[in-house]
Amino acid sequence: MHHFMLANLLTEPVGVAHYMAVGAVLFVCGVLCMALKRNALGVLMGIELVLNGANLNFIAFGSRFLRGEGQGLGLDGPLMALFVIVLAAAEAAVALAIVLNFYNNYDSVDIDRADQLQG
Amino acid sequence: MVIGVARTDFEKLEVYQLAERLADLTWRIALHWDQMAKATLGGQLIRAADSVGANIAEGCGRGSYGDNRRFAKIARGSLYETKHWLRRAYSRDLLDAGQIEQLRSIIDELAPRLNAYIRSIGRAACNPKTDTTDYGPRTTHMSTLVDDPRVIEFDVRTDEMLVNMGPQHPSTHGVLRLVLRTDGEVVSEVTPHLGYLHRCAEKIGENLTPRQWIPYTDRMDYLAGMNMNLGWSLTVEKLLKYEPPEKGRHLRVIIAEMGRIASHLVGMGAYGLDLGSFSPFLYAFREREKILDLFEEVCGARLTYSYLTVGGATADLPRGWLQKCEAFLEQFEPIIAEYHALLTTNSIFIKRTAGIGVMSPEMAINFGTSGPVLRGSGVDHDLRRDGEEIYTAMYDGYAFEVIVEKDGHYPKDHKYPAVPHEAVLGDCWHRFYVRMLEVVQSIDLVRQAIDRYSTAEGGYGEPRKLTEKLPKGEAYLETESPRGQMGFYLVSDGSSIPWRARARSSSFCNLSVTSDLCRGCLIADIPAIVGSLDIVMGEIDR
Amino acid sequence: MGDGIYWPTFFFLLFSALACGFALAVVFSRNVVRMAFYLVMSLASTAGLFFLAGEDFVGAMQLMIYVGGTLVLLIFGVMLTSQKQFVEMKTPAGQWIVGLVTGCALVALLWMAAFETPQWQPISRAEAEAVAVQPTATPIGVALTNGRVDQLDQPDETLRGGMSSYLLPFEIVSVHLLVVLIGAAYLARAKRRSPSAAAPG
Amino acid sequence: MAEFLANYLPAWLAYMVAGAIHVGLIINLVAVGALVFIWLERKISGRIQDRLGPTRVGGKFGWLQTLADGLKLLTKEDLVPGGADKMLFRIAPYVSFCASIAAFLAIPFAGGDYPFIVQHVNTGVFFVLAVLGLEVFGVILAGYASASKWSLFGAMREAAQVVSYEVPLGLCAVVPVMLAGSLDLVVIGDVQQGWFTNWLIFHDPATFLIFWVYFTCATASVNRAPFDLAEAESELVAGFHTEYSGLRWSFFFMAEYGSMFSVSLLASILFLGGWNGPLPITEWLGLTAANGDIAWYIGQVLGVINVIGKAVAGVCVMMWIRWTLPRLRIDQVMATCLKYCTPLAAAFFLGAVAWQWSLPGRTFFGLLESPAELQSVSEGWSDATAAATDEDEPEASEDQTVSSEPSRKVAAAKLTGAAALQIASTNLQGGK
Repeated sequence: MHHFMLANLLTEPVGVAHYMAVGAVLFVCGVLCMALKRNALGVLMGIELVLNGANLNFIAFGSRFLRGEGQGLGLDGPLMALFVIVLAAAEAAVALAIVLNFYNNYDSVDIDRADQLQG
Repeated sequence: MVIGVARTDFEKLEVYQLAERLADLTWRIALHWDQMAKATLGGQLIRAADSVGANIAEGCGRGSYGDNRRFAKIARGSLYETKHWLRRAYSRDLLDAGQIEQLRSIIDELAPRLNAYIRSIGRAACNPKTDTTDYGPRTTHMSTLVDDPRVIEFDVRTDEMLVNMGPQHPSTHGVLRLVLRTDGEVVSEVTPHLGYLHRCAEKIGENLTPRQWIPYTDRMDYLAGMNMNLGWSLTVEKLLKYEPPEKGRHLRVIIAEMGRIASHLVGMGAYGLDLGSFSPFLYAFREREKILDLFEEVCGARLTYSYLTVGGATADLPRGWLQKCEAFLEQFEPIIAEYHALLTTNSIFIKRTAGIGVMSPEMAINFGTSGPVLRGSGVDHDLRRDGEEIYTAMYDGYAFEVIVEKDGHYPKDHKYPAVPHEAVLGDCWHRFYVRMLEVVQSIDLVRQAIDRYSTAEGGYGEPRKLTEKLPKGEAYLETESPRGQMGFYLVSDGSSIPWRARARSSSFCNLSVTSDLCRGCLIADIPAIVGSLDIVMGEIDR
Repeated sequence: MGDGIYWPTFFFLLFSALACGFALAVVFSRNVVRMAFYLVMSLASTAGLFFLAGEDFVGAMQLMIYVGGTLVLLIFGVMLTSQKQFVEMKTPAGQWIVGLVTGCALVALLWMAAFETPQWQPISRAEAEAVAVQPTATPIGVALTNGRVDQLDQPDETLRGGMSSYLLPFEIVSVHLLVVLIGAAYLARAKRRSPSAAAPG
Repeated sequence: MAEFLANYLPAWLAYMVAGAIHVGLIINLVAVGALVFIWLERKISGRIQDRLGPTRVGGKFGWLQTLADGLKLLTKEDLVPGGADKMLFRIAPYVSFCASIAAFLAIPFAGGDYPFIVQHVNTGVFFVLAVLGLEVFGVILAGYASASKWSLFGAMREAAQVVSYEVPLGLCAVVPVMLAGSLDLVVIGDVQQGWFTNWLIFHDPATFLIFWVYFTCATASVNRAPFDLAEAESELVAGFHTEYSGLRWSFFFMAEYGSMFSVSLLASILFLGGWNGPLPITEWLGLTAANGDIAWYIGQVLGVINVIGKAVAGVCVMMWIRWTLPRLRIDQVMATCLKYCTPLAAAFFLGAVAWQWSLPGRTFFGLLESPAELQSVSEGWSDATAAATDEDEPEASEDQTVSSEPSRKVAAAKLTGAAALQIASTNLQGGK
């Protein structure tokens, strides 16, 4: 690993890599939620975290403060982030609808019981 | 792949197990009934209960989802039929509390599960796996004994909740307790519970002489103590066959109508409070305070007067009182327009009250409601005109029209705000409106009475002695108190102390409509409806 | 001032610690309502990181839509389905171990990748301080309708033309949202309880 | 401020002190504001109801009544119900309070080149609305964590209501943004300088009408009567704060009064000229930066008084409404939002667009020319966009900037911070 990871923290600006590191933590937390939670809503929250981690990367690459003038993605970064946010909101609504329907039919939000499609 | 329907075993289905339990339980219950009940109700009940499980099983054995669903629906039909027979059994007193509880718990669990099962067929087929984990009984799903078509079912199913509104609640007017069964904001059932203010007033009445019991009548409808005094006094006078002198008669009209104004002012102000409008409450109390000042001058008390009494009143009106009273009326009358502006014709107020809690005239009569609640439904009945002779004699020669909507309009003796087009006869708005108009009418009556009183000759009446023996016999008299028909019943065995003293309260009957009026409304409508009935718990519990 | 504290970094550390901490709390919390709360906190801290990266608009968007809209939706869901047995659901220990090992490995990998790439190193402090503060909403608004302000100096004419605007995706997202809105309304529609199909058993 | 302090202190300390001072000022503003507003509410309600209100504590007008109440609340027992989720129950009031305070971060109290503002955010309107929307979380958490059915009802109502009302509220706030061409509250305030005829509420009939829609929605979004369903005392006992006592309860109250104040501040900046008085008095008296720092400072303080005065007036109107009207029912509140406020806001938004298009460069319902000062500020910008005459939608600055090649270049140059005001004022005049 390079020296800049922790060396001059507090006196030097952070870079894209630092944002990506935070994004990675959020992403992995989200994945873990999706994998480990039995509650369908927990899984939904995991998805939100994953999207959020990805968003952080878009922002980092688009920011002029992290990569310098003209180096980054420019406006693509924030715009992609915006689309992700908007779609995440839509996705949450749809996923919640699925969860509620599942709950209506099965009296449960335990996704381990949503196994009708397995052979 | 699709799960083979045929290979699933219905015994593992939880709905089936519940249905079995239900069938066996009904069998055991019906076994102990008498021959008549067995032959009529029992057979039907057991057949219906058995058919629930039978149809589930039969559906499971069929080859297709369509068949299965059809039979599951038949099972649901049978379940509803079972409910019907259970209701009959309940109404014919064939079930005891423990059995009801047992049945209720099974049906409460079975009904939603069966619904879920029907919905899952095709998606889940008959897969017992979807239904084997027992999470225990769910809170409460649907009311077992009350199935109301007005209850709205959403695709997003929510759980029902039992909520205790009261006895400590800002808008239950004292210590009323309402148990609400709600689904979200929608109320499916309201059960009023009474007794939190019970003080054995009637029993006490059997240990005191009639005049000594007067203070206890004050504490029944404590917002209209004068009218309560009057009711009891007239009842005793009816037994005594006593007729007060003319001056006393007009005095009573003045006091009773002033009491009506004071009481309706509270009703109006508190109703504003129920709907979230605080200021009219204080405006109403400001005016009421002036009436209480007048009463204080008359009898020394502001709330529990014990002024009107058997034989007349405890004292004559003080000198100069009539002028003060007239001055008050002069000042008060124009203010009513403000109340109309703040409440009656306020568009939010109309939105909250018009079309809410509509009570048809038949229903109002069937429930025995009275007073403004009855007249708000368009029933032309007022004891001041339609009551017994001994009471109506008091208002003899007075010009007044009963405040009720007749031929599509209210009396036109004054200028009243127009009835909004949203309002339906018998809704909260009309009950409130009737009260407001009665205030104006009472002002008129007081004015007439003041004129008569000041020209009348003779004394104001003579209070009876405490120990005076009552003639043997009984008397019952109803008077028009501000809240409606207030009846007192008195049985005497010839001693000075009544053998029985009973009160028939108007608020009690008026309150009894709540569970019918409130079904299917929103939580916010509960204070609106209960407030429009203008109940006083002291009178209900006595 | 050369080696004084660089405040954006300080706040970066603060917000990233909050974001990561609450994200971990989401993973390790068993109570679903608390999970929702931690998620709110994590998302709000991420919005703070967006502000720090100079993207106020996206940050405000994140607060408004993500934290405001999505989470309220989620909490609705939580409450609609919150019965005792669902509020806390346990995951078997075996899954935890496998999950955590995989997760840690993934984090390590991603961190390695992030920090090993020279282009993703931080710029110097002087450079960072020289970056002018610019409005963020206007360029985004322009990009969503007409063209890309940041590509005006693009020497390649064809490239500049190709990157002219996000109008089409913007419209697609609008239609998408409309569809979701209708879908949600359809989901929450009320129907009267149908009279029971009572057939003699 | 940090730069100023850095002359005397080490840089890190200077930043910290500056930060602490700002935070302290905001907290004081909210807390003292709440104290004053609660007192004011009592006085106003008292006067409305023919009473005197508080009269004893602290002298003739009961100045210190709220403080005395605050002391009482401090000493009350901090109860947590047995069945409650204790952690969430304890934290919920702070969530509400923090959201309410955070909104003040981006609200300017005086404009100009050096606005009185904690953090100049160039998407100020959006930021404030977003942060205010977070207040609902505290309420939801409180409602859920209280383990009381009344609280849960209150929380669900609040969630449904506040989330719905954000839509029309946002639509209303977009109109001044469009007219000023910026999301920056400082810019929006500054374009309204001069006579009251320049206030955006008087810009055209649509803005005049949409102000009332905004005020209605703002009242609803901060849960004030007739929309105070989350704490409807006649139905839900006390709604989401039924189970709260003492200091935690008072945090909810401070949050409520804080957000009342901030939506009123927003109204005064977006529609009512912000720190610009009805008459350009500061200009007449020469209280501008041109006449030295002291003059400028006095001018700014006058601006602060102006904006706070308007906001307090807004808060008083909310109180007046509260003590006059009955409460709506939840379905009626939602119907008001979805059936009336949202379509009205959208229609007035289109109306403002149409007005701006047909009568560019005019203010006060199109009766007056925009003042010369504002036009001169924007001359450079007008030149740049002169080429852009074949526009489809001339009202939006974005569209004008990049329609043709030469103007694109200039646009890019202009899009830096200082030019925002120019864009804005051009825009106010229609830009042609």
